[in-house]
Amino acid sequence: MMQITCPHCGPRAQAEFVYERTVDSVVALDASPEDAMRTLFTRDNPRGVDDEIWRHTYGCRAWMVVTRHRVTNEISAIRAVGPEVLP
Amino acid sequence: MSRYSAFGLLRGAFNGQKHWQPAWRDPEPKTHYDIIIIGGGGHGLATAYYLAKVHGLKNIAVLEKGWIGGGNTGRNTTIVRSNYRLKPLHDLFEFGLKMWEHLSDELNYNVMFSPRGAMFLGHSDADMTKLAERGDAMRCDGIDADLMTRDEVAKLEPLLDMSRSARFPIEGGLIQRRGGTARHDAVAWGYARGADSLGVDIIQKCEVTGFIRDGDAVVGVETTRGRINAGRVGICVAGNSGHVAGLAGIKLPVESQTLQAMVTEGVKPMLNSVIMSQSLHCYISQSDKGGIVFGGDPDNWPSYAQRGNPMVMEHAVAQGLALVPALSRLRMVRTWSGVTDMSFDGAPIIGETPVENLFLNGGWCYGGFKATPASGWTYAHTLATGKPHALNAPFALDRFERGATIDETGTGPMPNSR
Amino acid sequence: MTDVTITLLPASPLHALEIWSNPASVAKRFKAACGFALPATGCSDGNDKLRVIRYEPTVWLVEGDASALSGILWDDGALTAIGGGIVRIRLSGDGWRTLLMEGGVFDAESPSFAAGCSAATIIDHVNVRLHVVDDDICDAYVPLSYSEAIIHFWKTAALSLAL
Amino acid sequence: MINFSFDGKNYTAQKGDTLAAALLRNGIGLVGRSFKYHRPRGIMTAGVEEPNALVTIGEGGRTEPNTRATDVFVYEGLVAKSQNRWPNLSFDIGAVFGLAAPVISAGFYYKTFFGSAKRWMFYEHFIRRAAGLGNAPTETDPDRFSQRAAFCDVLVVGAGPAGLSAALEAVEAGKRVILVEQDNILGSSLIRDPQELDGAWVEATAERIRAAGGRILTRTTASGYWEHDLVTLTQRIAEPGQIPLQGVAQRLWHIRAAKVILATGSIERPMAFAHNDRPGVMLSQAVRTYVHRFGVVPGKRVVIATNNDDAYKTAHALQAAGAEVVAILDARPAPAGADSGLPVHNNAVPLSTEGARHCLKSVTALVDGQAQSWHADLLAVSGGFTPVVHLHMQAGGTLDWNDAAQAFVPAISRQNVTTIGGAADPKPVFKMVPVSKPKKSFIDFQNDVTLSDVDLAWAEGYRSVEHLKRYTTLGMATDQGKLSNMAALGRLAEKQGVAIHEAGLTTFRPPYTPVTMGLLAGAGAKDAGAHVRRLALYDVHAAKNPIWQPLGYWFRPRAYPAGSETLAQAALREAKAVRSTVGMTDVSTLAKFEVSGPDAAAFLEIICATTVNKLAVGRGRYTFMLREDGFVFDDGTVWRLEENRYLLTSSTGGADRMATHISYVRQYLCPHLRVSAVNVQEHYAGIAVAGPKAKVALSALIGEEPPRHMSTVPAVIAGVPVIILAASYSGERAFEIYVEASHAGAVWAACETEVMEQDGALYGLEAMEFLRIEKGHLVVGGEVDGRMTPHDLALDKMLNKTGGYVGASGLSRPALSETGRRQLVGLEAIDGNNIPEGAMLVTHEGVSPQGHVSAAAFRIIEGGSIALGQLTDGFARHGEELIATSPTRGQKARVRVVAPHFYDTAGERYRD
Repeated sequence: MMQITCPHCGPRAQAEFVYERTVDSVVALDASPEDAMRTLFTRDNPRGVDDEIWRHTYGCRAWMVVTRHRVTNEISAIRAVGPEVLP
Repeated sequence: MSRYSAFGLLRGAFNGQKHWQPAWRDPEPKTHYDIIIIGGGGHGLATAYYLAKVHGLKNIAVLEKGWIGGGNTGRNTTIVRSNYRLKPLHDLFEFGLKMWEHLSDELNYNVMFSPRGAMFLGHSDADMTKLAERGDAMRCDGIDADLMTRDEVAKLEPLLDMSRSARFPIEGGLIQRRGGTARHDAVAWGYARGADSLGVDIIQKCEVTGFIRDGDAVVGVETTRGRINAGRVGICVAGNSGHVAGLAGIKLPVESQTLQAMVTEGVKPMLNSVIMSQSLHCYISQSDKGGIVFGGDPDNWPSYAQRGNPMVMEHAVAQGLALVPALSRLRMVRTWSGVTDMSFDGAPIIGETPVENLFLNGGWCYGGFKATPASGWTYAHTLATGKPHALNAPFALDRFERGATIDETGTGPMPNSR
Repeated sequence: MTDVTITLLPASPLHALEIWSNPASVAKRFKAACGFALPATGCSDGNDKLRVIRYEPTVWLVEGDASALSGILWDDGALTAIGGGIVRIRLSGDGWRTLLMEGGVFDAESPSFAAGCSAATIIDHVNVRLHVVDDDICDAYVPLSYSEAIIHFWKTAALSLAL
Repeated sequence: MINFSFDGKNYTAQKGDTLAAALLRNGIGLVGRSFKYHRPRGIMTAGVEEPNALVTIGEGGRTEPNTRATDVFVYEGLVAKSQNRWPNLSFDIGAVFGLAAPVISAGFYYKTFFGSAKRWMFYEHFIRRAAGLGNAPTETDPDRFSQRAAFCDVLVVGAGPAGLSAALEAVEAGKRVILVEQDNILGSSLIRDPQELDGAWVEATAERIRAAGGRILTRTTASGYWEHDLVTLTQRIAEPGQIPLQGVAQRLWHIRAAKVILATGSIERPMAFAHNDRPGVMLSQAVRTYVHRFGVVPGKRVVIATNNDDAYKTAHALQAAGAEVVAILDARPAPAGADSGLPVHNNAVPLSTEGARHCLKSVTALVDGQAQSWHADLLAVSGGFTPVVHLHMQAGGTLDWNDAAQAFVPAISRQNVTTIGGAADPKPVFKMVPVSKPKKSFIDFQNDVTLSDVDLAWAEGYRSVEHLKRYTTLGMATDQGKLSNMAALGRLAEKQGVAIHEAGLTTFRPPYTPVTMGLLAGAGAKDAGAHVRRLALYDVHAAKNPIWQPLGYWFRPRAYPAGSETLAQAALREAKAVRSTVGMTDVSTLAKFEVSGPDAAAFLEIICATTVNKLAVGRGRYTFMLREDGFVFDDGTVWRLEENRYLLTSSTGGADRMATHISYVRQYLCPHLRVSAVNVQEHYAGIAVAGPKAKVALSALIGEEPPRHMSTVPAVIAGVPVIILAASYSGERAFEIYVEASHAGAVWAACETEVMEQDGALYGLEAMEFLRIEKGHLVVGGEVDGRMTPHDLALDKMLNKTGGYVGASGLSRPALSETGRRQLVGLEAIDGNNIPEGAMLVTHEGVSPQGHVSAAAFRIIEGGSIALGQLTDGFARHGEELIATSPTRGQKARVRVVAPHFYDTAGERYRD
C-alpha cells in the first residue's frame, strides 16, 4: 500500500485513494470522435513513469495527477487539479 | 525424448532415476526463424507446440527473457473452466477445456488436470437468476452447467457457511463439473518438452529489445542475444504486452495491473471444488499439496511491480472467510503477483496488428491460464496462416475502434471498474 | 488510559458550502458576515452557533445556523443541505486516538492532530470525517447508512484497546 | 508448573517453555512426520525456522494446524497433537512412502498417472489424503482479530543487542519509535548467550526506551515489507489455541515508518549428510538455547559438527550443563578449535547418522578422509549463518555475496531501510561441499527434498533456481525454505561450476512467517468487508417483518406478506393495490445529486445524454447517461427545482459509480464551470406513492393540488418540509416524496395513514419489478446491461441532437449501428407457461441463442406471463414466435415477440 501525498491533506495511505485513469486517456469533451476513441482505447502503458489521475475519494475527494514509476512505485510529482482553491 | 511412464520411474528406482534426459534443450539462437514467438509462458509454448504439431512448421523459436513459465503461468490460481456468459468467450474457453481433458496424454506430461468442479455461489434470488442465465447460455451452446440447490452446495462443500444470517447467504450455485484445476508449472514444462521434441528452439534469457522493420513489415527482432530474423513474429507476453508492442510503435487497449494470489499451509482435504462467487470477488480451491489457494481482485491501478498490496489481499481473505469460516486458523504461507494485461473489455486480443508480420496474443486480464491450450491452438493457426481461426476472429485488435467489444461484465472500457 | 465513550449526538443542520469561483472574495464576505475566517483544509473555526469545518479544497461542512451564508455567496458558490445523511458520533475519553487507529489508516495519534483539526479518512471500510473538539473529545461524521456498522465496530474495538 | 497434553498424554512444563522445550524436558524426541515420505522427525531448531516439529494446537474453532512447537509458549491446558501420521506417531502406515522413495523422486507426478482426467482424479484422491500435514478446524473461530495502524519515525525489527541499542538511540533523539520482537521476551541472541552482555542491560535498555515514549511490541513478527515503508506486523495476543482474555487472539499492525532498521539476526544452517533428518540432530545454537534459556539438556552424549567458531560455545554450554561432548567435527583444517580443550577433529565432516526407534544412536564422519563413528544421542550442527534479509528484499533491496560468511547480505536498499547487526555482518565460516551420498541427505526437511532430487532436476533441465524450486517443491513448505535455500543454491552452483552468487537467487515475498488468515481478514471475516447499508426507515420496515432483498450493499423490503402469504402472493397483492388503489414504497436508496449554480444546466447536459436546459422551473424529465464508449450505463430523472438548482436521480446500484463520474467530469473535465454537484443520496429519504388514488392521498397529505405528472413542488407533510416529484416508475399516476432522512419517519407514518385510508398497501421491490416490467420501464443491471446503445434500448429519439454529452463520440463507432445487434423487445407467453427470467431465446431447440429474457413478470390484473428481453434485430421481429428456454431449470415457454410495453401504452394513467 503506497503513501500518496495529497496536495491538500499531506501524506495519506493509498487506501484513501482511488485510481481513475492515466492523463493520456482523458477524453476531452470537444475531441473529435476519432481522437476520442483513440484516446479512450489506447495507452502508452509504460513499464516506467506515467502520469496518472487519482482521487482522494475517502479523504478530501479532490482529484490529482500523480507521476509514478510503475515498477518501483516511486512518486516523483503530484499536482492538484480542479477549480481555484482558497488557501 | 524419453517417454514418461510408471515403468520409467520403476526403472529409475534401480539406477537412481539417472536415465532421464533434459526435458528441453538449451540451444543457441539461429540467425533466422520462420516464426518467432516472444514470450515463453504457457501460451507462447503452446503456440509453438501447435505450430510444429498441427501446422508442420519446423523452424520456430520461443524467446523468453527469463525462464520459461516464470510469468503469469507460474503466478495464477490454476483454475480451468469455460463458464462464461458471452458466446465468443465460452466457445473459446470450451474449446480449451476439451483440450485440457486430454492434455496429459497429448503431451506425455501429467499436467494434473483435475475436473473437480468449478462452482459459482449465488447469494440471492437475483444472483441465482444471473447464474441461471449464464448456465442457460452455456447449455444452449452445448457446454455443461448445472444449477445447484442450497442442499447440493452444502453437500459438496460442507465447510461453507450455510447459515441464513450470513452476510452473503448461500442460496445455491452454478457448477461446471468439468471445470477444475491443473498444475500450472507442468503446463509450461509439458508444452516446452513437447515443442522441443518437435524441433522448436526454446531460448531462455533472451529478451527482445526491439523490432527490425523493412518498410511496414517486421522482419526480425533485436534481442539481448543478438539480432534474429523472422518471417512472422508473435507477441505473447501477458502483462508486458503494452511494453513489447510499444517497441513496435503500437499502443494497445490494455493497462498492466497486478493480480496477487496466495496459498495457505497445507492441510488435509477440506475443500472439494473450485469455489467462486457471483457477488464477491474471491476464488478458492485446495491444491494437491493441501494448501488453500486464494485469489481476489486485481489491484485496480497500473503496475509492473509483481508485488502485491496488503489491503487488496486482506480484502480477498475477508471475503473468503465470510464464505468458509473454517479457514480462519489456517496460515497464509506464500503470496505471489502477476502482471496482467487488462484489456478494455475484459476479453483477450488474438490476431493481427497494424504492423505487417507482427501478431498479438494478449489482453487476457486475469483469466489466461485456463485458455492456454485454446490460446496456443488459435494463435498457432493465426501465425501459420496469417488469418484468424473462427474461434479467435471476434477477438481482433480493431474491435475497440469498431465498437464490437466483448464485454462480459458490461462495465466498459476502464479496467479498474471490471 | 485507553478509555473511550461512544455517544450519538442529536441531529443538527449540516450544509455543504461549495465555492467554485473567486474564493478570496467569498472569504472576505464570509469573515465580514460571520466574524471568523473560512478555515484552511484540515481545520475548523467558528462558535457554538455556527461551526465551519473544511474537509475538501472547495467544500466546507457548515454546522449550525447557515442562514447568514446565503447572502454572501453571490454567483461564486452554493449551499446544499446534507445533514439528513450524516450521523454525528462523539468519541470521548483519552482513548479516542487509539480507537481511531483500529481498522484505520490515518495517524490520529499524531500530536499535531490537535483541537481544531479535521481530517477525512476511511475506517473499517467506512468514510469518516473527524473533528478534534478537545484533547479528549473527537467528533466523527459518518454516513447514516453505515453509522450502525461503525458504531458496532467501535464498541467492539473499545473492549480490547488496552491490549 | 504448567499442564499440557501431547497426543492425549499429560505432561508438565516450566513457565516460559516453548512447546518444543517442554517436549524435550519430558524426553520426547519424536514430534512429527515429514510431508512426503512420512519420516519420523524431531525438534531441529529453537525458532521460527523449524521445519520438522509441526503439531496441531488447540481445539474446536481455535485449532491451529501446522504450528511449530518452537513457536508456541506453553499455557495451562494447552492441547497438542502430532499430525500427518496414522494410526499414531511412532507407527505410521504412511511411512511406506519412504520405501517408495526411489520411485517417487522429484517430479515423479509429472511422469505418470496418465489416461483420462477422471483417472488422474482417482489417483489424486489418495495423493491429497496423504499430503497436507494437519487437519483444518471445522468449526467457526470464536475469537476476534484486530487490525490497527501506527505511524513512527523509526521502526526497529528485532530486539537483540543491535536492535535494542538502535531503538534506544532513536527514541532518545526524540523520535517516535516502535521496536518489535517476535519472541515473547527481549534480548534475542542474548537469551541464548547471556554471558555476552549483562542480563540486566536488556531490561534496563527496554525501560529507557519505554520511558522515553517508545513502544515495544513482543510476540510480534514483522511479516511483510510493502510499498513506501509500510510494514505489517503480526502480534500474538493469545498463544495458538489459547482462549484470549479480551476476545482478541491476534493483532495485525500496519506500520508506516519514516525509517526502518532491521536487526533481524541470522538463522543457523544445517549440513547435508545422510540421515541428517533424524530426531536427535539439532542446530547448534538451538541446543544452546535449550540449555541456557530453558535449562533443558537435549542430549547426554553429544557430537558437534561445525564449520565455524560459534559451535564451540555450544560445546562449553553442554559441558557446563553436565553433558558429554564426545567429538567436535570441525570442517576447518587444524588448528581451528585446537585451544578449546575439547575433543576436536579437524578436516572432519559428518557422513551419516544411525539410529533406532526414532532416536539417534551414532554419528559417522569423514575425518581426514577416514570414516569414524561415535555413539551419541545428540548431534549439534552448525553449517554457518544465513542473515535474515527477507524484509530487506521484500522492500526491493539487493543482496551482495559475503564470501567469508558464505552468505548473502543486504546491499542496496530501495526504501528507507537499513540492516544492522548479525543480519548485515554474519560470522565467518568455512566453505563446505557435501560429501555424503545425496539420496538421504535432506536439504528441505519438511518437503523431503534431498540432494539427489536437486541433482535429478538439474539433469532434467530444471536449472534456473525457480524451476528447481518448483520441480522439487524445495522451499515451498511452511518453513518457506529458511533452512534449505542456501543448501540448494550451493548444490546448483556446484552443478553449474559457478560460485553460489552466480547460480541465482529466489526473491523473498511476504510473509516472513506464515500469517493466520483470520488475522488478515480482521473484522471483515464476519461481513466480507462489506457492511450492510441501513435504510433511514429501517426500523419502520423491520416492524412489519418484510422479506428483505439485497440490492448492492443495501437491504430493501422485497414484499410485506400478510399472514401466511408467500412472496409471490404478497407481491401480486401489492402490485394489484398499486394498479387499483394506491401503494407506497421506500425508494430512499436511489442516487440523488443536487446540482446548483449558473452553469448547472450546462453541466447536466454533459452528464446526461438528453436535453436539460429547456426544462422549466418546476418540471422534470426522464434522462439517461452514457459511458464514454457510447453505451448506456444509467438512467434516472432530472428536475429543475429552482432557476439554478436541479435534482438528478439515478439508479441505486450505480450510485457510487455515478458519484465518481459526476465528480470526475466536474473537477477534472470542467473545473471552470460555476456549479456545485452534491451527492444527497443519503440526505433525502424517498417515499413513492403510486396508483389511481395516489393523487387523492397526496392532496390530503399536502393540503393542496398535487403537481401534474413530471412536475415538482415543495410542500409540507406532517410539519416536515418535503419535495414532491410527480414521477412514475409503476405506470400509474405517482409521486416521489423526498424528505430529510432524519425526519423521514413522521412523513412515512403520515403517508401510510393516508394510503391505508384509500385501501392501499405497502409494496416492496418484487411488486415494483412486476409493475415496471408491465409498463416496460428499464432497470440498470437488467435491460441496461452495459452493452446496449440508446438505439438498442429505443432511447435514441431522446438523445440531445446537439451532442456535447459524454459518450457522443463513442456512439459514432460503426459496430454500434450495424445490424445484428441485440435490441429491447417485449415477450408474451403463448403456451400458458411462465417465461423463465434469464432464459435464452432460441428459434428452435438445439441452436445457439439469439437473445435472452432480461426480466419476467405477469400482467398484474389480467394474468399471463410477460417479459422484457434482448433479441438480435428485435425491433424488426415483433410478431415472431420463439422459445424461451432454460435448460438449467428445465423450464421453457413459447413466446411471441411484441413491443416492450404491456400497460397503458398511451400514458393515459398519468393524466388527471
